[in-house]
Amino acid sequence: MITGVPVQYFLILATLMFFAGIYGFLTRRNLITMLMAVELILNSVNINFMAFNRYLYPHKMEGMFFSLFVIAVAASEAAVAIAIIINIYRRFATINVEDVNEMKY
Amino acid sequence: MINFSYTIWILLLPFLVFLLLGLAGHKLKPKLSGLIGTTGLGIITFLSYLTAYQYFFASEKVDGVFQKIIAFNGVWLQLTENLHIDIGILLDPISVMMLVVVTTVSFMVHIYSIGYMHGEKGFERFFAFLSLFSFSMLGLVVATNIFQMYIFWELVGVSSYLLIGFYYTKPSAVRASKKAFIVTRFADMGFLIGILILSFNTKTFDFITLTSLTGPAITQTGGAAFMGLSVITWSMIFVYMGGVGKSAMFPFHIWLPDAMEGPTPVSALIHAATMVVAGVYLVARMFPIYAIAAPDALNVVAYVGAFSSLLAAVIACTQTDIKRVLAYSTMSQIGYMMLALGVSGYGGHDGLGYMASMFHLFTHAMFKALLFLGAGAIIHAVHSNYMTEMGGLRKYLPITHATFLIACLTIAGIPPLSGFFSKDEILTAALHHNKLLFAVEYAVAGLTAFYMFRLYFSIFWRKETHYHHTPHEAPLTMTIPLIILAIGSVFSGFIPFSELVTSDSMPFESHIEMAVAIPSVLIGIAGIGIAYIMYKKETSIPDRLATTFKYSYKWAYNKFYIDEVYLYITKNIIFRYISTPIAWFDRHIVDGTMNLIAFTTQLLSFRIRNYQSGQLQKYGFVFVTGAIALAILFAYLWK
Amino acid sequence: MFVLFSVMIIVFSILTVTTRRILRAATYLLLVLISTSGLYFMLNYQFMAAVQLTLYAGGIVVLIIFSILLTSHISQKFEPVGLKKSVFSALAAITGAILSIVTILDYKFSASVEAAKEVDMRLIGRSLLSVEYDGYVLPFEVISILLLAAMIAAIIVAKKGGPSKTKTPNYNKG
Amino acid sequence: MSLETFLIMRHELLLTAALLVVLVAELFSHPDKKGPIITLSVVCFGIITALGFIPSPEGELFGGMYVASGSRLMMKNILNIGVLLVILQSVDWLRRGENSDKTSEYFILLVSTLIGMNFMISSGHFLMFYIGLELATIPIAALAAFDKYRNNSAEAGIKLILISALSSGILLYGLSMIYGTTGTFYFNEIAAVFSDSNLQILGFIFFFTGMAFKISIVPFHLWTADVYEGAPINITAYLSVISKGAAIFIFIIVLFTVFPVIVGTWQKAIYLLSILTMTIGNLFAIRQQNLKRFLAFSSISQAGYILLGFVGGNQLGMASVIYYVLVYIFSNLGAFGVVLAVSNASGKENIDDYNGLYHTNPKLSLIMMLALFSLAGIPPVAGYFGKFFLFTAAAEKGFFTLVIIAVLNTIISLYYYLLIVKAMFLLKSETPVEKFRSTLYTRFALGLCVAGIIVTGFASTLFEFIRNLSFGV
Amino acid sequence: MDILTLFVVIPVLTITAILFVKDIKHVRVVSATGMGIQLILAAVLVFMYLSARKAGADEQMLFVRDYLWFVNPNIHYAVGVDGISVVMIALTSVVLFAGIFASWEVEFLTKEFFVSLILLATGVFGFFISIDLFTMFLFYELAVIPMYLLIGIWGSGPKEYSAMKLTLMLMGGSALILAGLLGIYFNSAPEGGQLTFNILEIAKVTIPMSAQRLFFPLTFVGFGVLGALFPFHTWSPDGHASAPTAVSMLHAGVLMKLGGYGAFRVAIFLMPEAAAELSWIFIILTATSVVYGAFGAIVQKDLKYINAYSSVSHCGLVLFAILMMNQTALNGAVIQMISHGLMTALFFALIGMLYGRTHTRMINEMGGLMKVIPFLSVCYVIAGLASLGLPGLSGFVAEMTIFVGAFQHTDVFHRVVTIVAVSSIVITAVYILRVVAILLLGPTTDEHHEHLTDAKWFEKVSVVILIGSVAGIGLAPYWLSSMIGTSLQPIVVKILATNPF
Repeated sequence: MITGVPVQYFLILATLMFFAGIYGFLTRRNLITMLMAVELILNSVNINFMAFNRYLYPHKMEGMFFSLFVIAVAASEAAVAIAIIINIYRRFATINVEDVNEMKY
Repeated sequence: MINFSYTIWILLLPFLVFLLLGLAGHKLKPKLSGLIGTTGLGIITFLSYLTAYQYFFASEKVDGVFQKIIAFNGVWLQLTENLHIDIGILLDPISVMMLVVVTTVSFMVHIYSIGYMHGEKGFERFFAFLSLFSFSMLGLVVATNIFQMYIFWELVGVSSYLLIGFYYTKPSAVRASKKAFIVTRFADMGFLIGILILSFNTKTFDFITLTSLTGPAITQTGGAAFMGLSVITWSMIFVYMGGVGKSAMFPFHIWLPDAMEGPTPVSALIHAATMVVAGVYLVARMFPIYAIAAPDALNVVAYVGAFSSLLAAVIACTQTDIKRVLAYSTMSQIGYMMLALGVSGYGGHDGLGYMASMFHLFTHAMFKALLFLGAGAIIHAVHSNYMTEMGGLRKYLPITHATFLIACLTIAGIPPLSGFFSKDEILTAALHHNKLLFAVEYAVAGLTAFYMFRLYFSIFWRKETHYHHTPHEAPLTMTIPLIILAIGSVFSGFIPFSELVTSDSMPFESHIEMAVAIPSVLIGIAGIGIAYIMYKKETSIPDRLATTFKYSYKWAYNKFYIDEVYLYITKNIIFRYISTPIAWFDRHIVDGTMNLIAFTTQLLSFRIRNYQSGQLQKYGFVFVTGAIALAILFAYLWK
Repeated sequence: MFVLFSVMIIVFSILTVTTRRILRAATYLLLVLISTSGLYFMLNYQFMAAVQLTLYAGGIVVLIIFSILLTSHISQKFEPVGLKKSVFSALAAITGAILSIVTILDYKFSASVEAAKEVDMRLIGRSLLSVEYDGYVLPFEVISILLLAAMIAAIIVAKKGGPSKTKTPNYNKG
Repeated sequence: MSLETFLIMRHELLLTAALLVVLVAELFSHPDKKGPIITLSVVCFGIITALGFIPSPEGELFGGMYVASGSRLMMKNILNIGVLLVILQSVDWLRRGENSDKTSEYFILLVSTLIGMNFMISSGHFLMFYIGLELATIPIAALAAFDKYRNNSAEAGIKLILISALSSGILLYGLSMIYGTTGTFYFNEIAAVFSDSNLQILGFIFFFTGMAFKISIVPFHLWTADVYEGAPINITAYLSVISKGAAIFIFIIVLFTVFPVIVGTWQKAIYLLSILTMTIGNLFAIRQQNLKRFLAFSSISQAGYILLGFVGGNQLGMASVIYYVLVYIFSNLGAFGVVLAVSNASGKENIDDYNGLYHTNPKLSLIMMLALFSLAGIPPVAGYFGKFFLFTAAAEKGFFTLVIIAVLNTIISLYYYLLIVKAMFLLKSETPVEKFRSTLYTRFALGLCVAGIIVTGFASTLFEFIRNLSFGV
Repeated sequence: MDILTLFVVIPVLTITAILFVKDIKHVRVVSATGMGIQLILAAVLVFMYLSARKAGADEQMLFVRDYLWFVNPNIHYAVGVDGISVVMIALTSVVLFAGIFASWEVEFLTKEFFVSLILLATGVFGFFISIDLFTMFLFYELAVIPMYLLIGIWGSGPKEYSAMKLTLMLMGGSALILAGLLGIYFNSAPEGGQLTFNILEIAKVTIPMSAQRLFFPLTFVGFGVLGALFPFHTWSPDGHASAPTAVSMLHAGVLMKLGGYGAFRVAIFLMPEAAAELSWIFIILTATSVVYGAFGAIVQKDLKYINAYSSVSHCGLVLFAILMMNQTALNGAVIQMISHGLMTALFFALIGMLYGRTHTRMINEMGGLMKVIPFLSVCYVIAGLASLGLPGLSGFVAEMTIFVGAFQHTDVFHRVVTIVAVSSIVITAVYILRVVAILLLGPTTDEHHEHLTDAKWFEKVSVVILIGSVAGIGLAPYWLSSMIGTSLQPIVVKILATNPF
């Protein structure tokens, strides 16, 4: 418990981070940076869980465990995504998301 | 009480003959089919005579009134609790009289046709149609209720259609048949509407109930319903519309002259003697209602009749096709009958017009059938319809000539031939009712005499035209009917009609009114005289007259352009301005709307394709904005 | 401390998504993750902080950097983002952020009355292996399947070559 | 682990076992001969599907994280049937040269996603739910990118994984708010304390979008078409049927059990989105030429119809949703089966290529027609019954406007389904698909589909069974 | 198995049998046999029905069988017939039997053709025997869908377009019906209790007025689309023009009757209050249909278009009569359905036969056929006369019953509209005679047509059956009318109980 810092601050921090991630996801052209934006998003969510757990429900550890598993999932997600990105690079010779649009309409 | 149940055979027999000839006719020898048809009709004729005899002379009258006898009646179709269409046989003076007329003329025509139609393709078909017509006409005549009458009315119409179009490969015949059917059909629509209105107000179709003096039609007439006329009046006017169509009254007369495209026996039977008087018969049948409950409608009858008779007589003076002259003459004579009904009152001597009308109907049937059959014999001999191509035929066709002359004299109203008597009664009735109409009829009488003798002189006298091969008298099968009908024309005037057929079925005394009769005879003779001067020899008077009254002549010759008006209405208005636009509207607007919906969907589908751009980040953008929008919507706006 | 971490997090987050050099982006991301673990320390979740540092900062970011090295030039600079795209995205992000923050501030959080549980490794271990209420053995098992599957998936997708080198004809014409 | 636990969890356990068996078999198999592995997998999966029907007790395991109930069991069984069909259908595809080195991986990934779905369906806790969801998504992305030598496949993979990451991020954010306001992840505990404050609704909506993404609800559907088109056909089938079906199942469970308090909110949301979904899906489907893409949009609009069952929040609704998914599995897999068979034989995937198919391959065309009619809801095939019950469920709550919009939408969908029927039956082609004969597996699978399409509708006991296991808000 | 279910089972068995037959000739024979049995069965049913009534059975529906199907939405497979359904079934059997013979020479995909045709018939039979709205609707859609293939594969002209349009419009109609049915279902127990799809059960309650106002138009328009209600009739010209002979016969002859029958059985019978209140709108629409269709037919050049528009007119009359909501008009509506079914089937059969010989349907490309092919021509004339309402043929009976019935309405508006509708008899005459004159009469215009052959035996079978039925009804309508009338009693009682007029 950090004295003087209400839980809302954490939440605002996480929210800003979250939407920074969203912004990144929507604007970065490089597939890998998009992936990084996703990591930002997941990270911000983790902050939320942790802060809630600590501030509001400190007698249980659900938030913390959730964060733990989110990290694990994020790792596997990143692994697969990077594998696919590498494949994309082989096929398209670029990892610019705007060029990966053979299928549309 | 005499059992009249055998009269059912009068209906059944021609129908059976029709079925036999219609279904198996092409397998029979033509002669055999002709024989079957004629024999069948012979039997019916006999039965009709028997009926007439029994009805008029052997059955009991109650209080001197001829009873209406239902010889047979069966429900054909139940419509509502009260309304049901029956098929039955009603015997009363006029129906029995009509039975005689129809069967007689029909029988004559059958015999005549065996000769006339000899060797024609479709001989058996012809007799089948004749049987069908006889069946329909007889059914119409003996109808016990107005709907039965309508049924047979339609059947008569279709038989007429079939017979006019008998020479179906001839375009003019096809056109004529079509025209006849459609014009009468239009009139029949009026009839049907009349029936609907009448039955709605009276809850019955039955003639006996309808015409009963205590019946709903007469007692519950009610006040003015629409445009100052009562419901019953309207219904009777509509019903009369059917009669106008069938009887070729103005303005529905245009089909009749064209109908002459049919074989001549058909013209004689249908378009002269029997079917065309159905309208008269209809009015007579409903007469009590007209006379008591709907006098306005009766006036319509009178004026329409008078006008038609005048119009037709004028046109007849200018036509050169002999059958057309006869057709207009028919129209004119029927106008007479209508007028007679129109000026008649109900009951006793007031009903003189009624009686006269029926009387004239009877005599007219005889002499007009005779005229047509005579014309048939002439055409048969000359192979032309136009009197300009005839002349001096009296020595080639003696029998025809004699009978034709008798007929002409009869129609001209020369005593003591039958036409004189019946016409005289009509004039008398008109005189007592309406002087104007009386005057018109006098004029028509003169015109009639004139054009008939114009015809007669042009055909049988005048200069002899050069014929390709010498005309010769028709075979016996054709001349015998001529002779029989001539006898009928001569003597039928002596039948005491006023004791048999009257408006209230109660006999009354009638006598010749000399004040009317003598001038009418004189006018007739005058007409003959003028015709004699103009057409006995080859003169230039007709041509000069025609040039003097150029426009009137032209108008009359062209039948006052009524045909053209109709043509305009049908061709332009119905086809061009109603149907074509409707068809266009349907294809382009109604269907177009449906297609438009489909097209809009397609277009919309095309327009929104850019949302599926293949750009992952745009997808993400939509995703995120969607989520945010939903959140705003449901967290704040629409909670 | 909180202010420091939060400023770092926010600044580096924004830098991550705006910098035009890819490797710098990765570095900024690393910094964000590290500062986050600092936050976890502050919150007294040492275990999580450690996990964050090792797994996240250590594992994932390294993975990312590897892939960057595989697919890009280090010095590669991005073309600037299209204006329309960035404005709209920013608009969406800002709207979302404002919405969330307003909503969060609107809500009255009520702290639990129960006593806080001291989070030590033993407790974590026990919870992780417990089959009782608030035990996490099942997710633990399942996540192992996930990791296995992800591994296989990554290998199968990224693996080069194979028996047939022939490119299958591309039938699809969108 | 007691026998009862085993019985309750047998789907997941058996699948895990199968996964391991295949893995082991892979180790011992000859690299060039994958036939035995295919047979082994099919047999294994057949057995699992059959075992799934053994009745089992209801109950909660792991302190309520794992919930077993009749309806969830049934959902799993339904998915099993679908997966069995997919596996049967993909045998031909797997035998193609370029896939022969990935046979066992294919099965492993497929089965692992199924395990994820099963856990997701059985979850009583959002952590289980989340992990299940991810387990059901991540390997699919790899599967979508399975055809490594096709650009489209790779594109499909990256699109799927990135957008799903975004979606799960948003979902998690929503979940964090739900957690923050309720203090728990257990379904039943959340349901007890949930209210309709703005933050909770915000959290719910974010959670909702994550689910909507899985079910491809407009406007969260945009990935669908591209991924469906790019992925190998059997994966597309899997995505459109199994993955979507699982998401629908858990979604309805979550909505009905966790969020009954805010039923008004999600009713409105689903009302709105279902109209959007079916309309947009239909509008896009009209113009498609590629059959996979076409079926993608068709499946989007199907999702819109399915939402009709949600909207009432009633027992009939839930029953009809489950029932419809079952019907949809047979119908859509029937259609995909034909597309896959034709594609394997000729490489043709466009609607034009199907011109005159009836004259060369009448049976396939008939199956396709049946499947499409079932999708369109034409009697007497099962789709008709399914749609009817969905509409009935919505009408029961008085949503007649929605029903009318939906039935009008079925007209549009009938139009494009008929386009394919038209191509197969009415049109003629210079170069039709050659006459061919598929393998026993494919024919068996298609036979099952046809049987399903025909029988499911008439078998009222089936619907009754589902209905008795369903519940309302 | 009860006799009614047999009507569905026999076609299904026939289809199965066809599937197992190899030879094209045998396909025809099997179809003809199956449908012959069906025809006999229909005759048996008529006989059974009449004798049951005579024996004093006075329930509304006879031979009722009810099997619970889906327990919860309370869906039953319930069948039962009254006089109306019986005659409709008889009509279907006759037209179908004739249709089989009319399509004797289908060469292309013969097996599939007969399967689709009989499948369609299955739907129609099922529809007429159902008294449960669910099964009724099921069969209804079942009947509509095979049309797509039948027109699309075996049709002519812009067949794909027509088939699509027809199917979509009809399914659009059925979409509305579906919504209407659900509405009825959920209002079938306004005072609590088990909701039901059973028509007889629903008829016992009064559906709340607010619901009726919504669902009556839905149901009526929905069925009206199939009954060619203006302005939803445009599928009819295109569809008929493109359809093969037997399909046109069956479609115009039978399928369009589903619309009228449904509008009457479902819309009017179950929701008479709203019907009475809203009928004026539809009366105007249907009266427009009647006149408009007839006018539309006048200027058409394609025989099938003429007949399609004529069908719009005649079927409009059916709906018109139904809306009049009195016993006589309803009676007329049913007779008109049968009559139109028979004669329009006859028309389409003849047109098909003409087309088979001359390879054109444009009337101005033909002429004077009477001389060449007298049998067909005479039959055409008879069909035409039936269509224009000649006494002695069925059209007259139907039209007169309708007109008289409609005119008995106490409301002036209804009577005036009736007069408008009456005018159609003239317009009908115009277009019928126009066709007859151009097509059959006059000299033969095309020398290629001078050596056409007249009807073959199977064509004669087809035509004679239909003409026989048309004439039979026309000559002796009493038994038919009274059979229908008896069955209408309970319906009319329900309708009149609420009728403000």
